[in-house]
Amino acid sequence: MSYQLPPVWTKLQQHAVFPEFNHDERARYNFLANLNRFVSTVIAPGNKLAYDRRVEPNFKKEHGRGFADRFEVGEAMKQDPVYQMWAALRRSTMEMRQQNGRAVVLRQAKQLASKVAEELKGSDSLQLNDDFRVPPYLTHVDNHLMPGSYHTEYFPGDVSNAANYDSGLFVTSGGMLGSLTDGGGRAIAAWVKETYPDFHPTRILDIGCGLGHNTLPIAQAFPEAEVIGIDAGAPMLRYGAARAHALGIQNVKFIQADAANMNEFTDESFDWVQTTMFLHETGGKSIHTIFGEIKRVLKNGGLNLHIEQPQYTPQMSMYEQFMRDWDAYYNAEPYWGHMHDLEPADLMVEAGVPKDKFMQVGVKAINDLDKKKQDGKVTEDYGRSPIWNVFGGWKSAGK
Amino acid sequence: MSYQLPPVWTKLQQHAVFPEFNHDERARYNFLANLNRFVSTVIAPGNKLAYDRRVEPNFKKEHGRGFADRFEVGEAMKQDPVYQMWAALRRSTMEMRQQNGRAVVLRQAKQLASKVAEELKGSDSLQLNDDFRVPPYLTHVDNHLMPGSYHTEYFPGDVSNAANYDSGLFVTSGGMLGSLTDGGGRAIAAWVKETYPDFHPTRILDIGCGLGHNTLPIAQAFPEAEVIGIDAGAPMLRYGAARAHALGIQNVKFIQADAANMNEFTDESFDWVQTTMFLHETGGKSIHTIFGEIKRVLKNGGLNLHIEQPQYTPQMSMYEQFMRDWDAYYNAEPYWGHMHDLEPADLMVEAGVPKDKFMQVGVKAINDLDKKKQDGKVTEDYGRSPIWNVFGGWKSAGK
Amino acid sequence: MKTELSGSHAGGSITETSAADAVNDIVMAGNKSKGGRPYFLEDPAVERVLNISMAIAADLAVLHERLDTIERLLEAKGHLKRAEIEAYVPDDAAAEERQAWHARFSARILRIVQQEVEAVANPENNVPMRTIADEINEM
Amino acid sequence: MKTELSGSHAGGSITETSAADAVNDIVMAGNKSKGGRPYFLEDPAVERVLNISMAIAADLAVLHERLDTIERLLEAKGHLKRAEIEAYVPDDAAAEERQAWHARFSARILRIVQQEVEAVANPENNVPMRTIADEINEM
Repeated sequence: MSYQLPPVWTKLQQHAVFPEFNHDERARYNFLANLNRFVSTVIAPGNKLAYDRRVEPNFKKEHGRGFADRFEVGEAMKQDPVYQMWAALRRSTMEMRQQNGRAVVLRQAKQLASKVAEELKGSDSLQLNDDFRVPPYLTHVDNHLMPGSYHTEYFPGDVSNAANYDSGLFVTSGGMLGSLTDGGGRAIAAWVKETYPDFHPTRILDIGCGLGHNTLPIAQAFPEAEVIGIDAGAPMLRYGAARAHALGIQNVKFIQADAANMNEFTDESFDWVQTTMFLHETGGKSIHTIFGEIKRVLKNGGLNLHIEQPQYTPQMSMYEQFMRDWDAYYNAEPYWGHMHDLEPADLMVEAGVPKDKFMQVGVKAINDLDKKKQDGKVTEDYGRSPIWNVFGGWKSAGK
Repeated sequence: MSYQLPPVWTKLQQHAVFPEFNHDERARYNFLANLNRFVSTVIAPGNKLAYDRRVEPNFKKEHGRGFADRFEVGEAMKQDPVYQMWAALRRSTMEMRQQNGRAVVLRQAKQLASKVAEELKGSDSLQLNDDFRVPPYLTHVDNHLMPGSYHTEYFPGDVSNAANYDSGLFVTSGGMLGSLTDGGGRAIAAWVKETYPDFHPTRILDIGCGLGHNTLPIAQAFPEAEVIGIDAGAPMLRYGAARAHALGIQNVKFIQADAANMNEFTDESFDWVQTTMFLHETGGKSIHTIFGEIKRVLKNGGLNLHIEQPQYTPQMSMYEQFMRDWDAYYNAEPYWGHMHDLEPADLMVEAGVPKDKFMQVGVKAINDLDKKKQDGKVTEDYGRSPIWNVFGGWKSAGK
Repeated sequence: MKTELSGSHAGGSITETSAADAVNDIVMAGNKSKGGRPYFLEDPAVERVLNISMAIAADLAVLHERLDTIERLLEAKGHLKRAEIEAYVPDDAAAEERQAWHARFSARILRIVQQEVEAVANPENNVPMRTIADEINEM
Repeated sequence: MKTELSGSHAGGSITETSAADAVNDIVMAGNKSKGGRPYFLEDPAVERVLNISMAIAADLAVLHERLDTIERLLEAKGHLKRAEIEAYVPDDAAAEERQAWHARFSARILRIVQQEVEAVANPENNVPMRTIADEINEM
């Protein structure tokens, strides 16, 4: 059998505040991971075939020209039965994943909240803010089709949505992010250590840290540093702090803060500001305020990096833009498309990184699972593969 | 979990002539009861939402007026996708229930017939009539989508349809009628005893008694009385008589008779004439003949009561009329709608109850299941909830 | 902080807000996310049925995995070898019972199609219920 | 009394009247009731598929309940604890086998979609059979 199987869900590392899964709940996720694998490796390639062999040729025949943009591609693809079926199935698997995960965490919501509270007893690693206002770009959408998104709590102290997120990403990603879903954080930490062996940050800020799955590897890679993760979602922070504590990681704090108004932090107080898969979940005005805030809190000469999906450039085919845009509309990541139209180098200028110092590299998730689960050709599953674009740079050393 | 679960099917009381259910047949009914519960509590409320938020507003916008009657409501609702899906599912569960129940009883039809014959050996509680003609309103339709309705027998002595009815109502009603499906009879018997403590009937007639599930509680509540149940369906009567015998109830007879022509009974020979969920399964001409016959056989000063669904009155919203009418068309109760348009007080006059003596009360099923299965808010499931309208009165004491 | 305890995701019922101590996990697990749901197939009803079918498939796979677990545990305890299951051949009586199960299963899943055939076979039993209602009103 | 032994409900086959001693329960269980069946979805074919799916769902639930019974009986007899089932984590070899089952299951249920993709990939294998018939007639 040359077909590559995803790892079983039990390879996901269970920490002290992890929700309990019964046998069938685990099996349900195994089914979904396998279904996703089949859909992305056997069915999804039909989209490109349909595009190449009939959608694009038919459009050219009818209009006497090629597609003008990814939206025209979308309108044409919507008529194609292979695309229709793939899209219907993909949406269905994402919705099932949410239902399945929520069914697990909601039935034990009270116990989870207690476990988290117990874990955090006497700890100062969590700082929630009673007056916090969740930014409108978050309340406006349920990212990844997760009802209630990151910020909703169903009762005081609730961590349901965070626990759901923690336990399900392994499925969506087919285990490619590793047993702690930290492949992105591991990759960036390794890349920084290897590329800048003399960089010894003492204070690191991870903006939009969520439950900290990508923050912890950075804290582990830089044990001398104080690492601060900020997020808008109280359930994520609460669960993230407890999870970090349960995993024995001490040099990380979880603070409820608005990336566009980080008045918790003084000017030039961080050596490194990181975001991981965060920018595409902000908003078109806020993103610029956020970059201004990054500039303010980042030390002169400090490092600023962003892990994102590839930007849409004129070099990227319109078909690929359309496929990458899919999640924007159909996986409830609505700012994804607009954000990937921006020029990252311009954003970095706003963060104080001169245009000629802008850098951009590709990184691949580092995961700790069996070697054979990582090897082999990864079928491009636009926006889902564990391969990202990292852009950023070093802030000017000051005047 | 605040979701209310229906009781398992094995809570239904198994008497000596009850059909044997194997493990999977029982499980199939458990599935259906739960499916019905979910459809009626989570999906069905969508109908009212759709009606309030789009169906009625759109109709008003288009026609410049509100709905004229429940039929217009129906035509408009038919276009709504939430209603469409709910209705498709509801119809599907009802048909599945029939298929599942028939599969059980038909595979043991001969054994059931033998058991019933054995039970009735030496008993005079069953009187079938060789020359009986089933009224046309019964042969014209398969009530409740039960193929063959109450009267069809697949071979002489057959009780299949009665056994199917007996074993499946528990599922359709979510157990709300109790372990002997007798919640309606229990309710009326209790109400009569409490309301009229000095009423000591010696002869009671239950018209359209079916398999006697609502007749027996009356016989039990009035052990001094002779209770006679009549019905058109030989399988129902046969099975009902055997069932009563098996349950040890002695003061009840099952007689095959036509309610519109009860020449078996002399004038003014009953103290109490009862019907339970019967009138809406008659016909538009017959119902009046039946009320005339009730007047004839009921003693002067006797009691006449009818358990029915609520009548459609101008006070009932057209939406509710439409929903209550649903079973008329889609659960094969075609006279339901016409019957509920009648004025009950007028019918009672035909039975000899003066208009000023007409009475009408609401009663709720009394069932013997766990307290917690009965409590809590009952979601209105039009025409299915164990809450009925009772109307009737005392016949004039004579000239 | 301002907790968002209201809204469509907070309640067990579809429109109500539930009390904090009454998380109706059965209903809330399936809450809808914000944003109009896109339908990709031309008839949304088809996509709804597809989604129902995929959910059934999911639980069929779950049941298979559960049985696999039981088999492996029984084997580890020496109660039953999986090879015995694979090697099992029913005797005639068992074969008959099993075939009858399959026949009844086919009858259950194709019930509606059978009834369509009966509707053609017996057109007199195929009168619209509205017509029957009016006819019965004259009976 | 006049028994109604004829008509659509009396026979095992769809149009025949059965002998009284031959109740064909498998077919008769699914008999259609009188009256035209209402279809609520715009395309009746979709509603037929829905009904088939719901019947499959029913038997999946039945199978689940059966397995639950078996588990409880095995536990009562001391052969297998249900907690062991819940705690079971497959070793690598078992995990691989189970994942392979899931992969093959996905392949089975999505076969028709896979074949649609193949039809696009290999248009030469997508010629109408009528055309092929005529071509073969020339071979």
